[in-house]
Amino acid sequence: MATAFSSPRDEIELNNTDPSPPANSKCNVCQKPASFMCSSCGLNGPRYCSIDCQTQGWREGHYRLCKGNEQARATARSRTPNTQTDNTADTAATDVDDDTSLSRVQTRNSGISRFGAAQIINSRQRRASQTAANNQDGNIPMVELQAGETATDAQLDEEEYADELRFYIRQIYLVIQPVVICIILSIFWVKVSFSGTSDYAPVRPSYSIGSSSASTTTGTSSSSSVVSSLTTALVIVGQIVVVTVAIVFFFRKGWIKVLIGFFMIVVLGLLGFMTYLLLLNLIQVFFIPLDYITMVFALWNFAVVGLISIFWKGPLWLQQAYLTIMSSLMAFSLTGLEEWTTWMLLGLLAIWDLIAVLCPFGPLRLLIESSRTQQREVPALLYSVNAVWFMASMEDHFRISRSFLPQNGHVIGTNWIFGGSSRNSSASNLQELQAQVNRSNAHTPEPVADTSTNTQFGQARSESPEPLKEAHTIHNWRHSSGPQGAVIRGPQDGNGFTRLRGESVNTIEINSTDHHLETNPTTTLETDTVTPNPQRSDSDETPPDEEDAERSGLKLGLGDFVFYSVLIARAAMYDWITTVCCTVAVLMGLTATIFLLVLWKKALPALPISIALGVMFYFVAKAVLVPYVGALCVLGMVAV
Amino acid sequence: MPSLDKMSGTEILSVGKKMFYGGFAFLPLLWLVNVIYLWPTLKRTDVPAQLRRYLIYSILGCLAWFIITTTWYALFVNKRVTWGATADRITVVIPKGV
Amino acid sequence: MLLLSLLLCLACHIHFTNAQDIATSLYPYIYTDLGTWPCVRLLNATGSVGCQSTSGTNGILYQLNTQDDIENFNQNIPTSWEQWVVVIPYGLLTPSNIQTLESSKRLSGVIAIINSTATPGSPSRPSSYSPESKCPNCEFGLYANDADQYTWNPNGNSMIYEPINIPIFALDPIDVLSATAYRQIMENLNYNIEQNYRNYPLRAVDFSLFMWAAVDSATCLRRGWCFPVGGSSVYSTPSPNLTGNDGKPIIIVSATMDSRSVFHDLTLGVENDISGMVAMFAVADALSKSPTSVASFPKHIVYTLFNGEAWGYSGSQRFVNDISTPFQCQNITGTNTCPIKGAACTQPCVRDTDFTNINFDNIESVVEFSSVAQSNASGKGFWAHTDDSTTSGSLLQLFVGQGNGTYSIQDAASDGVHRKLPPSSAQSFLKKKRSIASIVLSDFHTSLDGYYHSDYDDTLDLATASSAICSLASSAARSIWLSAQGLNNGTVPSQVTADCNLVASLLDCMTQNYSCSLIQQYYGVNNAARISHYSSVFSFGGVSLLSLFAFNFLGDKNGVRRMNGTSPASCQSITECQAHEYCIRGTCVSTLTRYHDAYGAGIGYNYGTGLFDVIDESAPTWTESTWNPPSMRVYTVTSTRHQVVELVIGILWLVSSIIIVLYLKRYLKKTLKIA
Amino acid sequence: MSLYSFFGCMFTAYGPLLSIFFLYISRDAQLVLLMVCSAFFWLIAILLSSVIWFAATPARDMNAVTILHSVILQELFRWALFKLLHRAEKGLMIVSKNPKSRYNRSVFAFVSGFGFGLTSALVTYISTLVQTIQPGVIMCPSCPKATLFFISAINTSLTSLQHITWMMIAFEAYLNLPTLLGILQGAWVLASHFGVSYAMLLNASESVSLGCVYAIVIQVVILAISTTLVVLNLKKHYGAAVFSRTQR
Repeated sequence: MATAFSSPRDEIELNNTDPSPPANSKCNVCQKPASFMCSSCGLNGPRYCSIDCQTQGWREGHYRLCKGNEQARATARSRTPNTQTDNTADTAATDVDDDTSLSRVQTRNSGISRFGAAQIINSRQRRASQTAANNQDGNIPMVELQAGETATDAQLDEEEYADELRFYIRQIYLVIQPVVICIILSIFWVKVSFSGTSDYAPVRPSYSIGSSSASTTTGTSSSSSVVSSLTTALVIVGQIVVVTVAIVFFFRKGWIKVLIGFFMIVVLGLLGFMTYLLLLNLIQVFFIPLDYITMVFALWNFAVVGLISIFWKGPLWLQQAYLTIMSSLMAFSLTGLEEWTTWMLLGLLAIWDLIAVLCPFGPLRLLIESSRTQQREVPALLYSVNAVWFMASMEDHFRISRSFLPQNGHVIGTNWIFGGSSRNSSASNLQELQAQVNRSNAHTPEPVADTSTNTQFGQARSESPEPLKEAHTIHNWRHSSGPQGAVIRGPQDGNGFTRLRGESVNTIEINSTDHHLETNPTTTLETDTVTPNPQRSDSDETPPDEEDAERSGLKLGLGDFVFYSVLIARAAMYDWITTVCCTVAVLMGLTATIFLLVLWKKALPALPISIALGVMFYFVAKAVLVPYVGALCVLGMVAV
Repeated sequence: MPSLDKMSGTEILSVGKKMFYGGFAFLPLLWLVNVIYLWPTLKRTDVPAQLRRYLIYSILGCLAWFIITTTWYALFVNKRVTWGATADRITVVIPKGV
Repeated sequence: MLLLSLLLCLACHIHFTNAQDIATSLYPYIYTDLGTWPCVRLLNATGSVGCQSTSGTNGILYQLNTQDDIENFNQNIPTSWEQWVVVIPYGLLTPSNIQTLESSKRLSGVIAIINSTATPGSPSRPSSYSPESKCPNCEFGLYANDADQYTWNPNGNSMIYEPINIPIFALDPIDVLSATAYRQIMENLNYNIEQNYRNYPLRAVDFSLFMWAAVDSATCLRRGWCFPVGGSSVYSTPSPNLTGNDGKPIIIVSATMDSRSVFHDLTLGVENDISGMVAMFAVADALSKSPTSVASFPKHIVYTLFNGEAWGYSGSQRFVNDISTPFQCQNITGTNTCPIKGAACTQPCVRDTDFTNINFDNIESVVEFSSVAQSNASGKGFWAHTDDSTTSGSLLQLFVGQGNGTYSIQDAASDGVHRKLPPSSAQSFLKKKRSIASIVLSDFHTSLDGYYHSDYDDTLDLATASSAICSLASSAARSIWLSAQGLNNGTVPSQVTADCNLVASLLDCMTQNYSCSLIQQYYGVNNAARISHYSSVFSFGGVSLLSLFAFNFLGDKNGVRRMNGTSPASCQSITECQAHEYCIRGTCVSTLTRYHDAYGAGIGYNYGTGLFDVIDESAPTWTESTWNPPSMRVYTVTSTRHQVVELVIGILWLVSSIIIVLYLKRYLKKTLKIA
Repeated sequence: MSLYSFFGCMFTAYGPLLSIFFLYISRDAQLVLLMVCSAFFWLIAILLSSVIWFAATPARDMNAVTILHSVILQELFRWALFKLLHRAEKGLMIVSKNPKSRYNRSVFAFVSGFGFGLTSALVTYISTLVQTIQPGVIMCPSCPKATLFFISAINTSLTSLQHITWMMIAFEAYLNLPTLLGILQGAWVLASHFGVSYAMLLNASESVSLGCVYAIVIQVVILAISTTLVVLNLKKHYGAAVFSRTQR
């Protein structure tokens, strides 16, 4: 879904393509006007007009002087011991007071990496021939130095690339955990309430252990009921579409409060009612005598506390527990649908997501546009093809401009599609430019990150739309890239949009203005390539915490959670083998993105893969694998 | 939702206070959350001292509710049969066979 | 890709609909489901009786043949931690035995074998086994308040009044299904015996017999989880113009339609209800052949077949109450919860109001046929029981006089001991009005039939029984013919004689072959060999097979055929006949033959809620619980020791692997700085 | 049966897998993803095999035939997985906790083998395992004193371990494939896989008494041989220092 972001980012690229190279700097090698600088040495390092000049200059001995090289090695060294990739590094950075070179290096790398994703890939491919040798055996700086050519680039590429991968792998992993929990929960609900003794199960298929097989009944009914179930599914999807459009409408109108109110009600109702239904199942299956007084009291507590902890404040684990339980509840209630309806619904929803996000007039896409043009926070609406989805990451809304990007398994898709498209669209030397500038910024002296001054400044600046727009998106972007998904945390409470944005902006503004003050000719470039600094600045001022990483992990969006859980709950209603198959399929869909990334440098959103694989596996397993296993493995006692 | 250590002591106090008063709406669970959520911050120096009082009150209220509900439920489960029709009326799902 | 997969799956799904999940496909390899006849839970005003168990009570099959086996069960079981399901002959199913077995804490279920014909050597039936109480239904009868009631059933062990918390199932190979169940159980039992109950794997059974109702009738009726025990009685009279104020005395000729036993599906009651019912049918047939129509006699004759009598005289008490209390119908339009379609009155909810024509005050005498099959051959002849020799003396004399040689009718009090009436519907009439002359004809003198309300009461010698019943019916018919004319003696026309072939075929139909030719004359029944004579649960407008037959038979005998010219008006269904006519045996018959509701007098229908509830705790309030379909299945089990060994192996395997992994991890960390 | 045998069978079948997963793999995101990927590959293999089985109606109850194509397909997908990982190896290397570790390749092989083993263990046994909660049992046809459930559990456990060793040997083999050594190793993997699968036909045979014992013995022997092979390979690569790791 998040692929929607390819568009804004593309445009930003284009915005920043035109600036003319700085006039007053000459290339160290060929004395032409230089547009590049040694990324490692930064502003006070040598300037070049082209890669060739730089490589020449490198050979001519800059590699001896180049600080970046040492620091790069330092990086390489300092990274190896710590397992927690960048987080621990940053904490280290903060423990060691401020501007020790270590902290700088660390944060720089982490900072660059997110941003540089696209370029790295491109430059990789461009330089495939050269780096091929180095890539084979890890990224040991010495080797590359001996290998000579573009040692710095290659090595930095390696690290940025590694950062990318580590970040995404970590994200996916963080996503997988709650997904698995949610799936297990839904399976449990299903197994319990369809154990036959409950009158309150959402639907009573003729499925019961031992007595009759589900397939016979559904099979007879399937051919006839396909049409009807299709219509049912269409109706449901239609409702979802309407809801989404309405949300977008509200959002464009700017009636955020309405939205929040609406979704609070939805959450309350969901927590209350769905839990009630589930409770009916449980107390009947387990013969629990329960009185209305106790139940109402318990439900009221459960629902209201859930609301508070999701929308306002509460321990993180509690919040995540609520979100997971809620999605499993949603999935459970969706198992009430007739089998074919479920499949149709899953397929249609996956398609609808793609449409809504990818096609130029998809509502979600429009939403992003408007969120950018109106500088209004999009609470991770992207998942919200349905209320639950939205609610899933409502707390975003009250957090400082936190992008939904990093929280979504599909981020990678975004980045790489972006990379690809920009590669095609803009001249490749633009990419080179970007890449260079990254590295250059890596070395810009650290700006004074004084929050108090920043705030007014930021708020003062925060009216100007144009840089704001960039700043804003960059900001998101930075978070999308922040290796630990770190966010600026500051004094804030429920309704602090402007303040939050003010902050989120001003950090950017500060940095960009730093460069202005430095009258750095490449300002325009830097305004969006500046990401490292705020990254560092806020990661300096605030120790990044695991919470945020996890939180971003959970942000896969309960939309996906519910999809997956519905799929697997439905599979669990048949047999354990189908359950296993569908689970593997779903996890694979999540993992596929990372592997496609590693392999072909491009990725697809995880959801359609998962759903498609899951549905396919379900039916193949149901029709063929289950009898196969029954005959060969269970009765034949052969463990293949 | 920022993590607590990013919040100033006064904010934490206000949160604790809000949760405490909110708990009076028959929300002992909120009290419990309040305690679990804010107790670790008591160690911090910048947190006002009243917070501790609020949290302790929350614990007490939570305990009181716990006792009340458990006693009521125990009473209900044991006396259900003898109460007859009225018990059936307030039972959500009458368990079969008992 | 998604669509593709969807289509693909659609295809394969539609083609391979025969797929089964593992559990289903594996099930037949592990379990054998058997047809079951459980003992179920019944409730009354004060509590619950009968069997119940939560699902999944299972145990290893174990055979107990004799009383000693039961006594020594606790010592003989090989292991003291397994659960056992004992297979015992039905005759040993007594409260004390069950208690003994349960006290061992190793009993999880009981299988009672009623007919063990298939296995020679197994113990034969005891001479008498009655699970009834020593004084059946006395608390609801005429003498409920008497100081010393006569115990009519001395060898009753009141098994059916025991609340039992273990499942008890019956085995009785009477048809194909039950024969397979019987064979299965026996084979597996013999396997266990060969293994000496020690060499595992052994064969085990598990039952599920889940009863919804609990506590007592009031509770379960309120929750809607039980229904009143009962059905529909049938009454019929040859006099079509019977009205309440014609001043003619009424002779009630009565019999009982239902019986009772531990296992309701097997309840037959050859002695207890069938013989009396057949006798009454024979009488009705004999009197219908009287040259001068009995309808013209100075007294009315009303035949009554009461249902639910085994449950505190439900049918007779309700009938008596209804005809003795003035009937006023308030038709509630709108919120009308009367389930009967086309009811004559919706509140009270009745099919018809014709019973109001029977004026209780006009009832002069009651003649009832109790068990008369002579199966227990205690001296040929019948006994006439009376409540009071003065009121019913003349009637008694009449009957004794009409008894003929082989099967004489003697006064039960002739031995000087006045035992009053045995358990009978007549008590209900006398309870209302003690001055009614009453006589209960039976083949027992001092104590009830040895198999009273027992599942053993299922066989009879057709020849002797039919001849006995035939002769009794003839003499009774003559007596009634006389008394209906107010005569004490005189010559009865020879036509008034019971048809012995009819009696024989009736007995055959009722006991073994319900779809016999006789019944086929009235309506089509197929493959209903042996029907249960348990009155089952009451439902408005519901009619059991027995009631249906009784209605048709009596209507046929007592009705008047409408003649189109010379030939009777033929019909296929009741729609082709006029109002108040029935289509019986293909002709339109107008008859005063009606059904009457029969359920516990202590239970009333609440027209507001549409539910039954208990209105009188002293009156009979029997209800039967709703239950999940009971199941019994046989399978193989391993010993608990075996299972524990498996568990230990698993834990060891797990722990060792954990240790290895941990060790390797530390090792690698230490030496290689990796992993 | 009862909960006793349920947990007994569960621990027996999944004990090693569980301990390896929770103590080693789950600590590293990358390994988890790698595991999922290889699990997916095994699943595809078995699905294809089952489709073939379904299509070949006459041969359905000939387990020997089924095993044939099932094993071949699994080996094919093992090779495909290797190809895939080989392409991705660079990326994997970078991402791994210690990019320059020489042992990564073995770790990858180990983890993907684990993925194979886990999925096969789940798919082939989990439904049987669920049955053990119910009271009834099936006795093993060849060993009437043991239950089918428990024997299958043992086989499952051993087979999952086999998969790990096979994967490690096979990756080694594919790496130096053109050489004779590689061919031999590959051949061993294929042969032993066939051997194990066919040996387990003894379980269900009424004719061979104590067939299940033979099957288990054969499995253990093969497992031992493969383990030693792995050890030799690792020794060759990393010297004696890593000798012990290969017992996994």
